[in-house]
Amino acid sequence: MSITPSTVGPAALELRNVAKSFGAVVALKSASLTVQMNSIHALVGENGAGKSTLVKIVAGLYQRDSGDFLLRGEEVDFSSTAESKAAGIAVIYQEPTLFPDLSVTENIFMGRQPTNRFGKIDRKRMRREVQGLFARLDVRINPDRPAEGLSIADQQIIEIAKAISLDARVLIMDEPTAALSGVEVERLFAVARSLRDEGRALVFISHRFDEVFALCDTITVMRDGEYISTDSIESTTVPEIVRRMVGRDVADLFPKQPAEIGEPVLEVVGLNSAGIFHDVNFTVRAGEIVGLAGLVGAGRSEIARAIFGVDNYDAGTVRIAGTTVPRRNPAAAMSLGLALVPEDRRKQGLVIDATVSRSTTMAIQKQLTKFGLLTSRAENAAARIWASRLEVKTNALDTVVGTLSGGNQQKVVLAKWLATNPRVLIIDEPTRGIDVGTKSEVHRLLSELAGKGLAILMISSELPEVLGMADRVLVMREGRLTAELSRAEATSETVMYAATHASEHHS
Amino acid sequence: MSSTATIPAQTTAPRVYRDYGRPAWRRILFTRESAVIGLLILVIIGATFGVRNFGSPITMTYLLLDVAPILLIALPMTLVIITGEIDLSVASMVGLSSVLVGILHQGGLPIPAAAAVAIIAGAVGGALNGFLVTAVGLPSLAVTIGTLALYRGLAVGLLGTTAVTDFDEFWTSLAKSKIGETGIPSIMIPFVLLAIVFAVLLHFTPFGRGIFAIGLSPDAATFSGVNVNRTKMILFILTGTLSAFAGIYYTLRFGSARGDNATGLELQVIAAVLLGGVSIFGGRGALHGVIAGVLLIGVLASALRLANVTSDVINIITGVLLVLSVVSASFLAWLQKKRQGPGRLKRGRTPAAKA
Amino acid sequence: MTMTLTPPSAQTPAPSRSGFTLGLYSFLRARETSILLALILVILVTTIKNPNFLFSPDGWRDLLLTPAILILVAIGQAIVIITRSVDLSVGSVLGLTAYLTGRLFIDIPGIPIIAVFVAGIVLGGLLGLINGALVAFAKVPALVITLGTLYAYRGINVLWAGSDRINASDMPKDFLALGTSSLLSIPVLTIIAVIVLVAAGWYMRNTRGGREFYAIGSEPAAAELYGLRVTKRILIAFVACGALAGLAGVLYAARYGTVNSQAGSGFELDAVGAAVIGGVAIFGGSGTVWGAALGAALLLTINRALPILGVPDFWQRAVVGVLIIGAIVLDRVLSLRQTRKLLEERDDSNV
Amino acid sequence: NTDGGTTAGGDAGSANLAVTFLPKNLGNPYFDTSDKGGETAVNEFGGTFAQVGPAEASPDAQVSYINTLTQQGVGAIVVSANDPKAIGDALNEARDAGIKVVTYDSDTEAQFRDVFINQADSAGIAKVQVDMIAEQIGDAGEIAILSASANATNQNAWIELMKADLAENHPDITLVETVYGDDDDQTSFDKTAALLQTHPNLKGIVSPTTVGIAAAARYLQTSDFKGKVALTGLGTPNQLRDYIDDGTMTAFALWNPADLGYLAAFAAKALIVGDITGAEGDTFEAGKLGSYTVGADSVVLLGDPYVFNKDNIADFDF
Ligand SMILES: Nc1ncnc2c1ncn2[C@@H]1O[C@H](COP(=O)(O)OP(=O)(O)OP(=O)(O)O)[C@@H](O)[C@H]1O
Ligand SMILES: Nc1ncnc2c1ncn2[C@@H]1O[C@H](COP(=O)(O)OP(=O)(O)OP(=O)(O)O)[C@@H](O)[C@H]1O
Ligand SMILES: [Mg+2]
Ligand SMILES: [Mg+2]
Repeated sequence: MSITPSTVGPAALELRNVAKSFGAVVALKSASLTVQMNSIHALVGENGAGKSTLVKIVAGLYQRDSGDFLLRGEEVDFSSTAESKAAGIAVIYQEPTLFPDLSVTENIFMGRQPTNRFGKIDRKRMRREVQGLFARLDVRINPDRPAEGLSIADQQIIEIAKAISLDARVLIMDEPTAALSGVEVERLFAVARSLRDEGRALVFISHRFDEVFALCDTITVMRDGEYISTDSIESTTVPEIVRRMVGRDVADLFPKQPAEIGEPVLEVVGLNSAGIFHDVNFTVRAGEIVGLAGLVGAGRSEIARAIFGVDNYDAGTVRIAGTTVPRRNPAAAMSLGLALVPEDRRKQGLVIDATVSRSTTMAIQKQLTKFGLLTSRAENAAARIWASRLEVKTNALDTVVGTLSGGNQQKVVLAKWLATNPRVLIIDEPTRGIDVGTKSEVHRLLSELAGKGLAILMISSELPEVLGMADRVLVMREGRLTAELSRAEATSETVMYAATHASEHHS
Repeated sequence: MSSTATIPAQTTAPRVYRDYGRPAWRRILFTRESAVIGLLILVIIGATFGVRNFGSPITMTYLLLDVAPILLIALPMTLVIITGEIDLSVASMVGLSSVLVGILHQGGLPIPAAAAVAIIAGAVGGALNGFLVTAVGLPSLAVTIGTLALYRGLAVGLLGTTAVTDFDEFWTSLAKSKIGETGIPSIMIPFVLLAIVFAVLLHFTPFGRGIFAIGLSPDAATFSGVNVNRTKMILFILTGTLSAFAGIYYTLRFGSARGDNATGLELQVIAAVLLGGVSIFGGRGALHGVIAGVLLIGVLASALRLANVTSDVINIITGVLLVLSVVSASFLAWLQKKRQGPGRLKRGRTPAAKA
Repeated sequence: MTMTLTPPSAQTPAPSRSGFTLGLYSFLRARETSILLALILVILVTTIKNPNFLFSPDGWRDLLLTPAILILVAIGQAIVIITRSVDLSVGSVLGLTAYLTGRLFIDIPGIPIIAVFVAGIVLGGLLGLINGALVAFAKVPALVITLGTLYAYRGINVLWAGSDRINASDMPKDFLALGTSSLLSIPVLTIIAVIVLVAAGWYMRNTRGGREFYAIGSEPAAAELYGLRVTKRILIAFVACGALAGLAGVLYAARYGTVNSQAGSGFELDAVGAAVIGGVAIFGGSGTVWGAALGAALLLTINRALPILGVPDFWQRAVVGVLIIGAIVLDRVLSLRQTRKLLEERDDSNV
Repeated sequence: NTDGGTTAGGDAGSANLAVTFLPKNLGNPYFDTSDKGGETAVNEFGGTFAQVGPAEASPDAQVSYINTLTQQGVGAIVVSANDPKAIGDALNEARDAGIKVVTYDSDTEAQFRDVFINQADSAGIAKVQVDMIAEQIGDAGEIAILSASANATNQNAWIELMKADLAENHPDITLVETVYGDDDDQTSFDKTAALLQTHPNLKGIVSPTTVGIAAAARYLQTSDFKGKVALTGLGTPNQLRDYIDDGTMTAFALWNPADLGYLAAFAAKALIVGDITGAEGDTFEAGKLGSYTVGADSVVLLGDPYVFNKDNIADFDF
C-alpha cells in the first residue's frame, strides 16, 4: 500500500516506530516519517492522529518513549527545543505562542538577538533583518508594536516569519494556514517552494487537501498514532487519502440541504465601533445559513463578539426575533437564544483546564439545577448525551478538555452551544483545524440545524466552505460590508473581488 | 434541553463514556484537601499525647476563639483566590470595622447599630476594591496593597491615640460565650452557617462553577455567559463584609477597639487558604481543605505555645509547612508522571479498530 | 494604527519611524515619565511650603538618602516580578543580613567592611537561591513559596537574634559613616543605589539575558517553545533579588545603626508597592527597574512630605493608600485613552 | 522566710512557684534587662522562671499567650500590658484558674490584676523629663515628643502629665507635635527626621521610650542639628553612652529596669505563697531590695527615676 520514495543519501529527517503516551493516553503507537532534502512533505491524518505530537517530538519539546529518530542519518535525542533549533530544525506550532508584551521584532529574534562585542543587542540590525523578512513575505505588520492584540492570523504570520528567519535545514509547519486566507496562503507557498528549491526539507501539515496537493511532493498518512502510508503526490488522489485517513469513504463534503427560509431572527442595524467596524446592517432568517466572508482581519470576528455582547459598540442595535439584545451582556443574549462558537477555541471557546463534562454543560448550567443546586451527576448526565451525539473521542467525562485533540475540542464547543437549543447560532471558523470526517459531520449538522429553523451566521475564511454552505454570502472589507451575494451570485471571483475592493455603494 | 440535532449513525458502535477516569477512592484520597485533613488529624493526635494540657477541653475553646477571624475571612478569600484575584486589604478592614464600632459606640450608638454601620462600611470597602478591579480593570494585588494602606490609615486616623474599651458587658461576654456546656465558642454558630452557605455557593451552584471558570480562563468564562465582573464584584463585597464582621467580633472579644487591631492578619489568612489547597493562580480549591488549613495552623500554634516553643518557631513551622505543602504536591505529580511513563505502554488500550 | 505617520515604501512595507520620533514618543508615553513628574511635583509643592525640604543640607541629604535602601530592594523585586514571580521574603532577607552585619562586627573584631558587604550579599543571594530553586524546580507559584519563606526566614532571624539588639556602638564608626556621609553632597548610599540601578537597567534593556526575563514573564509557555532557559533565568532573578535585599540589609545596618530581629519587616509590601506604582506589571512581562526605583522614591518622598504639608501623623497612611490607588488608576486611564487614540487613528487611515 | 500564719501559708511548701514573664514584646532591650532581673529573683527564691511573648507588641498576641499560660497552670504571670483593657478578660480567666497576676511597666485596669509594680509614679516620670528638657533649652522654645505606639498606656499617661506640667510651670515652652515611632527603629528614625524638617525652630525632643530615644539620637548625631536640638527622655545607659560622650545628648532618665523585674518577681512570689493579697498596706520582702508596702489600687512603687549624665553614666552597665 505504501510507496517508499527512492532515497538518495540519508534522509533529512527520519522517524521510525516512534511511540509516545501521556499517562494513560497513547498519542503515538508507531509513527514513522521520512522526509528527503529538497522536498515538501505533507503529513495528514484525522484529528488526534498524533501529527502535532510527532512534531513536538522532533522539536525536542516531548521525549519519545521508544523508536528511532535520525537527522541526516545520525541518531539524535533532543531534550529541549534549543537543541533541535541548533540542529537546524525550525517549527511552526499549531497554536501560535508569542510573547504578548514584547514587540513583533523581539518575538522573532528572542533568544538569538544579534549582539555587539559587549553583549549589547544590536537593535538596528534586528530591525533591518525584520524589514527584509517582512518584505519577502509582504507582511504589513508594524514590527515595533507589541504582539498583544494581534489577530490569530497575524500571529500565525509572525510565527511563519520567525521560522523562516531561522534559516533552518528542516522546516516543519503544523497547520500554518488554518488561520490564513487565500492571499497569505499563496505568499507562504511561494516562500515554501523557494526554500525547497534551496535544498531544504519541509513538512506541511494541513486539513485542506487543495493546499496539500498544490504544494507538496510527498504525502504521509497517519491514523490513530500509527503510520499508514507514504506516496508521491502524483500517484494518489484525494478520495484515496481520505479513505486511508478515516478508514472508510467520506461522502459529500458540503451537503447543505435546501431549507424553508422563515422570518428574520437576527437583525443587525447600524452597528458601529470606532476603528473596528462601521455601519453594519444585515439580517439572518430562520432556516438560513448566512456566510460572512472576507480577508483575515476584515473585522468579522469583532462583529460576532459585539453581537453576542462580549465587546461593546458605539452605535447600532441588535435584535433577536424583534427583541433588542442588551449591550455587553452575553448572559442576556444567551437567554434570548443566541449562541456563539468563537474563533479561538483554546482561549475563548473552552475553559481549557476544565473537564469535558463541565465544558459541555457550561452554557446550560442554570437549566440543570434543582432548587438552585447543581450536581456533578446532573452535569455528567447531560454531558454524556452531547458527547455521544457529537462522537467526542474521550474515555471519561472528567478528562481535561485541553488534552483532547483540536478537532475533539471543537466538537465539545459545538456540543456546549447546541445544548442550549439556540435560535441563532453564530459560528466563527466552524471547521478550523478539523479533519475531513469531522468537517463533513459539522457541515451536515449545520445544514440539519438550519433545516429545523435555526438561523446561522457562519464566519469562515475557507471559500469552498462558504460557497458550499451559505444561502447568502456577506463580504467584508476593512470593517465594512462590501457585498451581499445570493447563493447563485456567489462564486470565488465575486466574493474575492468584494473582499479586496471597496464597494461602490453602501448597502 | 430538547434534541435539536441527531447525528447520523456511524458505522462504529457508540462510545461508552465513563463519568470518571479514576476510581472513587483515588479521586477522594489523592487530593490536596485530603492530605491537609490527614495532617490535621495526625497533628491533633500527636499533640494530645505529646503535649501536656493539650487534651483539655479549654484548649479547643481558646483555639477556636483565636482562629475565628481567620476562619471567617478565609471563606470569601477562598472564592476570591479561586477567581484568580486576591484581597490583601482584609486585615485593614478588620481594623477599620473595629474602630468604627468603637467610636460609634462611644458616640452613643448601641452595639447592634454600630455593628450594622461597620458591616456596611465593610461592604463599601469591598465594593471599592471590586470597582477598581472590575470596572477600572486593575490587578487586585496592586489595588489591595493600596487599600491595605488606605483602610488601615482611616482606622488609625479616626481613632488616633486612644482605644475605645467601654463596651457593654453583655456584648463582650457574648463574643466569648460558649454553646451550652460544650466548650465550643458561640462564634462557631455563625461560622458554621456561613461555611455551609459558602460551600454550597462554591461547589453546588452555577455561580460557583462560574467562579472556577473565571479562575481558569476569564475569556472563556465571558464567552460562556458568565458575568465575570459581576461575580468578582460580589466576591470582593463579600470579603469586605465578612472582614468587617470579623472586626466586630475582634473588638468585642478583646473589648477593645483599636486602629492597629489584626495587623498582619491578611498574610495569615492567605497562608491558610493556600495551605488548604487553593491555587494562587485560580481555578482550583475546595472549602473543606481551606478550613482544615486554618485549623492546622491554629492547632500547631496552640500546641507549640503549650510546649513553650516561642513564636519564632511557630512562624518557621507555618512557613515551612506552606512551602512543603506546595512542593510536595508538585513532587508527587512528578513522581506519578515518572511512574506512568514509558512502562505503561503495554497497558494502554488498543484503539478500536475502525477499518 | 501608525500607518499614517509614514506611508509604507515599496522596500519596507512595514511602517517605520525615525529613531528620534520613536524615542520622543516612547518617552512621553512611558510610565516612568508620569511617575517622575509626580515625584517632581511632590518635591516642588513641599519645597514651596517649606524650603528646608529641598534647600537645607539635611533636607537635600534626606531626600536622596531615604529612598536608597528601598530602591535597591525594589530593583530586585522588579526583576522578579518581570519574570512573572514575586518575592515576598525580601523584608525577612533584609532583616537577616542586617543582623548578620552587626554580628560580624561584634564576633570578628576588625573585620574589613568590604568583607561584611560581601557576606551580606552572599547570604542574601543564598536565601534568594532557596526561593528560586523552589520556584524553578518544584514549579510552584512564587507567591506561595515566598510567603512561606517570609515566615521561615523571619523565624530564623528571631531564633538567632532572640531579644538581642545590635547598637550603633557595636559597629565601627567608618561603617556607620557610610550610612550618612556624602560624596560631593550626594549620599554614599544613594550613589550605591544609582550604580546598581544603572547597571540593572542597562542589563534588562540591552542584553539577551535581560530580554529573556521579559519573555519568560510575558508568556512562559512560549518561552519553553523558544527553548529559553527558563529555570536558569528564574534562579538568576531570585538570586539577584535576594542579593540586592542582602546589600540593602547591610546598608540598613549602616543607616539606622540599630538592628533587632524585626528589622525590615513589612518591607515586602513597600517593595511590591514601589514596583507596581512604577509601572511594573504585576503579572510579568512589562515595566522597568527605572520605574520601580522611581516608585520607591515617590513612595518614601510622599511619606516625608506629608507631615510638612500638614497632614497629621495619623492620617498619613490613608493618604499613602489613596496615592497608590491614584497612581495605578491614572496609569490605567492614560493607557485606555492611548488605545482609543490608536483605534481612531486607524479609522482615519482606513478611509 | 514565709511565716505560715495565713490561710494560704499551708500550701507554701508545695506552692506553685512557676513565674512567667510576658513582656510587651520580645527583642526589646528594656524588657530583656527587666526580665533578667526577674530571673535572678526567681532563682533566688527557688521558683521556675520562664519568659514568653509575641514578636510584635500587640494585645491580641498577648491574649494567646495568657490563655496558654492559663492552660499550663503556672503560678503567676508577670505582664506588661499592650492595652489596659484588651487583655483584661484573659487575665481574669487566668485568675479564676488560681493564677496570680502581676503587671509591671505598663498597667491594665485595676480589676484585672492583683498587683501593679510601678517603676516610678507617673507624675515623677513626667516631671523629671520636663525638668530635663526645660534645663537643656533654657526654659523657652518649641519642643516635640517622640513616643512609642499611639496606644501605649504608660507613655500616654506621662504625655498627659507632661502637658499639664508644661502648661502650668513652663509657659514659654510650646509642645508643637507628638509623633509615634511605634517602638520601631526605622519608624522612629524617620519620624525624627520629619520632625526636624517640619519644625525648623524646634529646640528639643522628648522621647519617653527607650527605642525612640536611641533612634532619635542616632539621627541627630549625623545631622546638622546635632548640639542645636536637645534630646532627652527615657533610655538605657548602654544604648546612649556614645551620644552622651559625643555631646549629642546631655542627660536622660530611667529607673533600673533590672530592679523592676526583680521586684515584680518577688511580688508574684508573695502573692503565690499568700504573704500578700494585693490589699493596701500589705508588706513583703523583696530580697536585696528590702521590704515594700502595697499602696492604694494595689500599686507597689519601685522608687524615683534616676538621671544619667556624663558624670555618672560610666557607673552603669545595662
Ligand atoms: N499533553 C498531552 N497530554 C495528554 N494527551 C495529549 C497531550 N497532547 C496530545 N495528547 C493526545 O494525543 C493524541 C494525539 O494528539 P495530537 O495533538 O498529536 O493530534 P493531531 O493529529 O495533531 O490532531 P489535530 O489535527 O486535531 O491537531 C490525542 O488523543 C490527544 O488527546
Ligand atoms: N485586541 C485588539 N487590539 C487591537 N487590534 C485588534 C485586536 N483584536 C483584533 N484587532 C484587529 O482588528 C481587526 C479585525 O480582526 P480579526 O482578525 O478578528 O478579523 P476577522 O475578519 O475575524 O479575521 P479572522 O477571524 O479571519 O482572523 C484586525 O485588523 C486585527 O488586527
Ligand atoms: Mg495537531
Ligand atoms: Mg476572526
